[in-house]
Amino acid sequence: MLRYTCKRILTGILSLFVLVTAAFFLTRMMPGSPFQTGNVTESVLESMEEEYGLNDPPVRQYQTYLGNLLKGDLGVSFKKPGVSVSEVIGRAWPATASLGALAILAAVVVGTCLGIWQASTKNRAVKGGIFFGTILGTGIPNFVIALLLMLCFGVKLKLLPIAGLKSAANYVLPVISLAVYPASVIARLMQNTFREEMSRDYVVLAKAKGLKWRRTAVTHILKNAWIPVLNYIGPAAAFLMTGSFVVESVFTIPGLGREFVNSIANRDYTLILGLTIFMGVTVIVINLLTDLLCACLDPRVRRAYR
Amino acid sequence: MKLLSVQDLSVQFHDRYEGQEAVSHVSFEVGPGEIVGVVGESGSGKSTGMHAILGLLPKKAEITCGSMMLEGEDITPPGPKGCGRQRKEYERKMETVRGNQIAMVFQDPLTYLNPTVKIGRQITETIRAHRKVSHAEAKERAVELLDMVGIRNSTRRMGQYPFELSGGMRQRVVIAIALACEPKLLIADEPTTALDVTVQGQILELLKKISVETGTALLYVSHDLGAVASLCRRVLVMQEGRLVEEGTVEDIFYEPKHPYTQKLLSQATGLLKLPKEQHAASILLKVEHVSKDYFDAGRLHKSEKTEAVHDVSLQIGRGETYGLVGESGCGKSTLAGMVTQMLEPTAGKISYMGDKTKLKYPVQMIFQDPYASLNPRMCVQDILEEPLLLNTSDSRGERVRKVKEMLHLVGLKEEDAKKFPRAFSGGQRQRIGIARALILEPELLVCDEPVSALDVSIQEQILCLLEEIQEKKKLSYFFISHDLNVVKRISRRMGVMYAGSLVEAGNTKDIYEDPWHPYTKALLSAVLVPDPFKARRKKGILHTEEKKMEIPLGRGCPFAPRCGYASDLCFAGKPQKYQYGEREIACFLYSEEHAGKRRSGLKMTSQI
Amino acid sequence: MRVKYRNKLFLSGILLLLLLTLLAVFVPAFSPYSHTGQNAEIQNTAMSLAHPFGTDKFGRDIFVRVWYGTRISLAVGIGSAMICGVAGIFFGSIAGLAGGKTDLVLMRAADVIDAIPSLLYVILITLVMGANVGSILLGICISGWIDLARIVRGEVQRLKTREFCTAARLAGAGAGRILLRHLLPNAAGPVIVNLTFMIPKAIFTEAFLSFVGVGISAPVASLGTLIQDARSQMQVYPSQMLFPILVLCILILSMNFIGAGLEQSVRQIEEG
Amino acid sequence: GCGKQDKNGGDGTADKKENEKEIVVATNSETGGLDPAGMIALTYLAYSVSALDELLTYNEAGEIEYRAAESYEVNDDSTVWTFHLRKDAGWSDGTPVTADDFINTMVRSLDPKSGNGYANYLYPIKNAEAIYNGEADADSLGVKAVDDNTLEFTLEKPCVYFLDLLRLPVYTPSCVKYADEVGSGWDKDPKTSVANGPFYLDEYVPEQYFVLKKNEKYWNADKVKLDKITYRFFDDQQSMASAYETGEVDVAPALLSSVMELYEGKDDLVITDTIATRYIYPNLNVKPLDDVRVRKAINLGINREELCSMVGADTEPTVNFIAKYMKDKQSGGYFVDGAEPPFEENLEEAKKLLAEAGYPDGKGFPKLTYSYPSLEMDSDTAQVLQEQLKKNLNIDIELNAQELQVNYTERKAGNFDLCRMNWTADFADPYTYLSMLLSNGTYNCSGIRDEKYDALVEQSDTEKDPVKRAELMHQAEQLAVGEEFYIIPLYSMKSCNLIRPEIKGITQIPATGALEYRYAELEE
Ligand SMILES: Nc1ncnc2c1ncn2[C@@H]1O[C@H](COP(=O)(O)OP(=O)(O)OP(=O)(O)O)[C@@H](O)[C@H]1O
Ligand SMILES: Nc1ncnc2c1ncn2[C@@H]1O[C@H](COP(=O)(O)OP(=O)(O)OP(=O)(O)O)[C@@H](O)[C@H]1O
Ligand SMILES: [Mg+2]
Ligand SMILES: [Mg+2]
Repeated sequence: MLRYTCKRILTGILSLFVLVTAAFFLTRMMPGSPFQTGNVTESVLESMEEEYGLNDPPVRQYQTYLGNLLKGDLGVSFKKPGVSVSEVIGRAWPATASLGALAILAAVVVGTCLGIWQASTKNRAVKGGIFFGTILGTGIPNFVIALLLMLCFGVKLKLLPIAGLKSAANYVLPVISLAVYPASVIARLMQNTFREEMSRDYVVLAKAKGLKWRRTAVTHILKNAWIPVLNYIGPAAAFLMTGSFVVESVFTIPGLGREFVNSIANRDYTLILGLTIFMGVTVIVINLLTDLLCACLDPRVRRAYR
Repeated sequence: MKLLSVQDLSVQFHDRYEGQEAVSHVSFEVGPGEIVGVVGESGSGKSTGMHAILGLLPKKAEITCGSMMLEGEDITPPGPKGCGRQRKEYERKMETVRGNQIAMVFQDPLTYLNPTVKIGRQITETIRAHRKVSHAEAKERAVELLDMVGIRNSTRRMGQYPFELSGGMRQRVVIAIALACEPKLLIADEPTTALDVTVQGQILELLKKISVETGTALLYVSHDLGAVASLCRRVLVMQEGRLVEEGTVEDIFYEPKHPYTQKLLSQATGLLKLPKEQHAASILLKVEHVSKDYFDAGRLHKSEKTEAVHDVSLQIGRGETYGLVGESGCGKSTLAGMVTQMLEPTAGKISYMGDKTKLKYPVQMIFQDPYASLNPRMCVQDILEEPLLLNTSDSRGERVRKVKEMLHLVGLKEEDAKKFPRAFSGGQRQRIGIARALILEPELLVCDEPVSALDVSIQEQILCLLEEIQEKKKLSYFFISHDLNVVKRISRRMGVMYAGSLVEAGNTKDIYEDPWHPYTKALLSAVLVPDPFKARRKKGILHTEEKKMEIPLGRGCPFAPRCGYASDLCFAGKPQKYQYGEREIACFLYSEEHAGKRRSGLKMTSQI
Repeated sequence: MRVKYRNKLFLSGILLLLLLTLLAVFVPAFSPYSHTGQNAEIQNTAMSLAHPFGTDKFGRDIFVRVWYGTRISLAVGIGSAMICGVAGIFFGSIAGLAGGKTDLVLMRAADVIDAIPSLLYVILITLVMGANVGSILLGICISGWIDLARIVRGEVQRLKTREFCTAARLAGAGAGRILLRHLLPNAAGPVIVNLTFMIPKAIFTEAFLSFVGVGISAPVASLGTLIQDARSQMQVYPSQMLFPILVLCILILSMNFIGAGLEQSVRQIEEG
Repeated sequence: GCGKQDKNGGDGTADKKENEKEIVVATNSETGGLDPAGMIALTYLAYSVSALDELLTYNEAGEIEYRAAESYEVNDDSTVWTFHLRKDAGWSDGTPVTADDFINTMVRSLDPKSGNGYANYLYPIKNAEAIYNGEADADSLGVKAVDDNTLEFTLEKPCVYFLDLLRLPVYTPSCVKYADEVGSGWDKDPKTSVANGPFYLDEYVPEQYFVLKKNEKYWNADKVKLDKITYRFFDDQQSMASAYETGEVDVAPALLSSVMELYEGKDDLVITDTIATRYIYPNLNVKPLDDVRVRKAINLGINREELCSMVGADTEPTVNFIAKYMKDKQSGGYFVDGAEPPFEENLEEAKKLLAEAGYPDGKGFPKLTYSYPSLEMDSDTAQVLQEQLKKNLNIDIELNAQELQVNYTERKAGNFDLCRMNWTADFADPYTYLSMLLSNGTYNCSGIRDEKYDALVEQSDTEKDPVKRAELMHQAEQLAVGEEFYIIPLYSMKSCNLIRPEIKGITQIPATGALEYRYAELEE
């Protein structure tokens, strides 16, 4: 297991390198210049590009970038004078991470509960209700949910604030809009696997042992049912932790997603790269964790890893 | 007062024909401390009936029951028209009954153990569900239980997952779980089918002991009449869902009234006949010095090695049946896996006919675990058709015909072809597995406990079928079983395995008449005969207390700790294989120096 | 895998989808209005007989536009689900079956592709190929298959140690057959669920692109862009936003019905 | 009633004293720094309005309002301008404002590395252009601090609109003590970012908000009624409007036109004029746009009334290049009203012209591409134009929505057939428009080379008689728009703002039409 983990970390670093390379050249392939804002003269443009080393051949730029990266230096933003990329990330990440973490937590808790409830209840109304609820949850686009929530609870009822992330109340709407989709997906996956696991024989043994239904569900069925669900949660968490542009922009939250889309729009190369690398690391780390967690839950998978 | 009384129990599955209930109007009683045997052919509703007592049947099963009383307490399950509240109440009541007052040992060990939960946990949680004890105490009790059911190294085993144990070990874990809370009634649904005789003996002994000491009553479901004869006082005989006969052991065994019971008994004794003459023309399979190591999924620290098979050599001739016996966990299935080339040997070589020509069809195998070896998403027709589809150029019609024929041969109905594995009883599934392996008529067929889940009548039928096909098509069988009767019945030559090594090999007849190796002796002496008188008289098997000294891996004779004849030599080094005519043996008792004492030319006989 | 076509959910899903598809095909073809035709006299009108969904601020008939948009959303959703589904199952099962180095390489490659935010791809591709259905499909599919691949891989890994796979191998089944007949049917539940999620996801992604400004270019509109365009007027003319949302929801509902129906019949088959 | 919303927690500021008068203003999301010599973007513009005092400015009535300066003198040929700074003016940390502070900004802006896009507005000053191009020494700049309170500009040539330029960032002061370098971060640090205006920077939270507090040391502090202005960043106008509705902001400027309908008849809605024109550059290097008849046909063939009715209630059709709402200081009316409109829409004529050019009823007219940034308003405009040109002239155009950055770059490189353009006045003189079409103009990217036009503009540049000058400028516009049809003017815009009715005294900056809050009041 330890060896496997080390191996995974090493390959993770390798894939990170590939990621940096790919991202670097991808960003340079985009047309448009970071310094072109519409009221800038040719000479300014040139001197700025000179200043930031954009006139060098791309391979040279790449070498310099990689060299700096190895020193842990992500460079300075092209569009925010005097602000380093790490500063931007350091500023945006807490907002995104806190939202993302809350959302994924809410999604997992609500999704799992609904899924189990739907799978184990005999009440047809509850079953159908959850079924339709989850289908709706996966059927309405993210930004529509965000807008509707904002309209309803913010603008019309004036119950909750809709902009920024100052107080706890600010978190409610964005977290809901972020969590609805993953929660519905988790509920459906969970319902599906849970039902499948419920018909397994080991559940009969657990029952025969006199375990309470709830206990059986938690220690036996859930453990098995979690595995496919976990395979979804991993990427979903990675996605949420790297920021959702839509929700962040609707609720005016200074997070990574918004930063990223803006940086692309601004062609702020260092910032795009820095954010991509950061998101890449997050994705890779979360995938690693998911795999390890799967291996933890399922000894058969663990065995396959050696 | 009776411990358990069941009146008029019927169970019907929706998808069965009208009027053909899986269990139909069954009534019986069990007294405190009484051991009652339940026998009957496979699919006769034994398991279903037992499940019904504990309320474990799936929702689609319709249970109707006059009354069911446990020590005067009403545990009648609500009928199909019972309302939700009744059901809830029943479930609540049963939570305290299950595992605590009535415990159950299931037929199939792998699927009944949760694959992702450590077995230690699966035992302790039972204890903690009913007793207010700490984790540590529960653990202690679990270790004790594992020791009791004869699992060595119990502390280490506690941390393992079900798939890391052999079939027999899993079965013993299930028994340990059932015994955890010292229930008043233990329902054992074929608890020893997956076990070799020595362990079976131990388990039977254990069950008997528990029953005597704690006054636990026992409902013992089995098709092994020998075991029933030795263990039970009273016997219920079931056929097609009905209770056809009931009486004391003696009554049933000596004066069976119902024709079905009579047939059953005659077949059981019929098993004792000898195999037809087999002619091994040329060598088909050659196994040379193969070993197989498993690496335990250890935690973060160094992984541990299990030597499942150690330096085994054997040969199987064309048209011959080679039997392999040995206690559970000794590496039989692993060896079978290597013979079928599903597992890669760590060392050694396996070759077919000197590898000069390829086999016409691949080696086929009948799997030990009938539940896990059938794809739940394929219907029987598809399962049976697959080998044909892949290896022959038969037309679809031809294949359907062959499948039909095969189903018929193994005693299943034509309509079963459209059903999915879930709808079959254990024995029926086993027969599907057999049908799948036979349908290709391969040159070599590996049978890993092919009849362990079957009742004697079907057993006999299957064995006859195997012989018949062998005669016609000159097939070779590598026949694995822990049932010595079965091996004796079918194989001409056999090997005895212990802890990964082949300890004795030779002609089946010779070995049965004159076992040499101490382990073989122990095995044979443990065989139960379907005769209550003889069976009961039989002394407990030669149980030398296991010497608690652990032998270092790879050093010493593996049997030494259990062997009554072990000397220091046995602990110091592994005995070689000594060959005397057709007999091969790995025991120092038969080493050169022992043998050398005798004048050459003298016939070697048992040294003990 | 034989599907029971009698399954109610599946059937209603198919019927709904069929209905939507028919509407999407025939309404723009036979309507007296075109999806681009403007009319300054009937800006922002409410529902009427002539314009069942009203008109937008250009005086265009929303009814026609919605069904035209359904065409595009359907194309993007189903197209990408198909491409991603095939790719995901293919790579996931190869990684799961082969294990070891192949698995490592494939999954790490997937990590890299996945780690680069898809927006980057889409922007690049739309810049190179123009903002049309094809480039959006391509952009979505570059990284869209990865989730499914992970799920398939996990399931295959879990299932391939089961004994029935060994049995099939013994019967001479090759990796392909084991995969198709034994592993995938048993993994069908999660895979189908995931596939049905993929369609809405693609439709959402396409809508999201218009949110960022790199979506399908006007005056052609998908359901997503219609919703997005109506956003600025949502408080004044909520119906302009409501109708595309409604159709989108029904569309996705039908997909989900089909998925859930398939799932149910798979389970029914298994339970016999 | 602006402290009330605090219960929502939406307000960006932490502590708040009783009776503190505060307004929360929504502003576009953060771009650029606050250094007047650095890369200028929206954030600076919002900040400088309340925090920096330029030398002098024009008020809404077109009168001069002295700010950092208390008087000025100019020599006869308008080449030497001397400004006398207020003696009592100080930075918010107490440092007096000196002439050097103004020179500081100018010198730093003239370093191309600063990335300042307004440096070319310093070119009227002697040697500025040479310094910028590295051909002259920074010391030779024609600005002199005669003493601490006297600032003297020496110009290259007469410049009649010089006073109008003074509100541009490059002419505002930056404190010598702190403002050392562009990009050093001094501008967003409340400790070093001092202000000489009525408010100073108290807190700056990137991407979220910044807080301005009343500058008690301001020379005109008595007139300043607010204690605090909080600017909150918003990504889009939709969110701003919503935040206004939930009470999280008190002022939401420059909203979408749909709020007009939503707030019709309510006091909150304040419509202001924006000094801007949206127009299209036809690329003169592309056939058939090199033919003046074709350009004219397109110009005459567009129905601007209909266009505006569809694009939004905040647009007003215009056929002028110079912004419709730009005031003429002389007459006090709108400048463009001083002459006949350059042309009138006429469909018949357009069709005839098109036929003359060889495309009767649009036959054989090649498919042109219209490039525009993918903003809602431009996208709407494009769709209407496409439809109109098809319907009116049977001309097909292809729409090419581009990301903003791409649009800028492609436009600059001249890679387009038709390209949308928008120009918001930098200063309150028509020259800001006319200079765009000069042969050497920075924004002239469609290949306009017209010596006659260049000469006319040149002439107006030095003409000191306002009436004659206006005449010249009208002529120039008539030439470029009404005769040669170098551009296709579409509409000018109004701005919809939501302002709490209890806030009074918000004024407008004449040059751009932007709101100014320095003398705003909060009524109880
Ligand atoms: N879940 C089920 N659905 C439908 N039919 C079932 C189901 N389980 C069992 N049956 C049917 O009920 C009958 C009795 O099955 P049961 O498992 O009780 O047999 P058994 O006596 O235990 O046989 P064996 O000795 O082979 O285990 C069989 O014919 C079987 O086909
Ligand atoms: N996959 C595995 N990983 C680790 N150890 C294994 C594995 N499979 C089997 N073993 C170990 O190898 C040994 C031999 O197992 P095997 O299944 O061959 O026994 P068996 O003779 O078939 O027993 P039974 O009769 O009970 O089926 C056991 O100790 C078992 O714990
Ligand atoms: Mg059974
Ligand atoms: Mg075995």
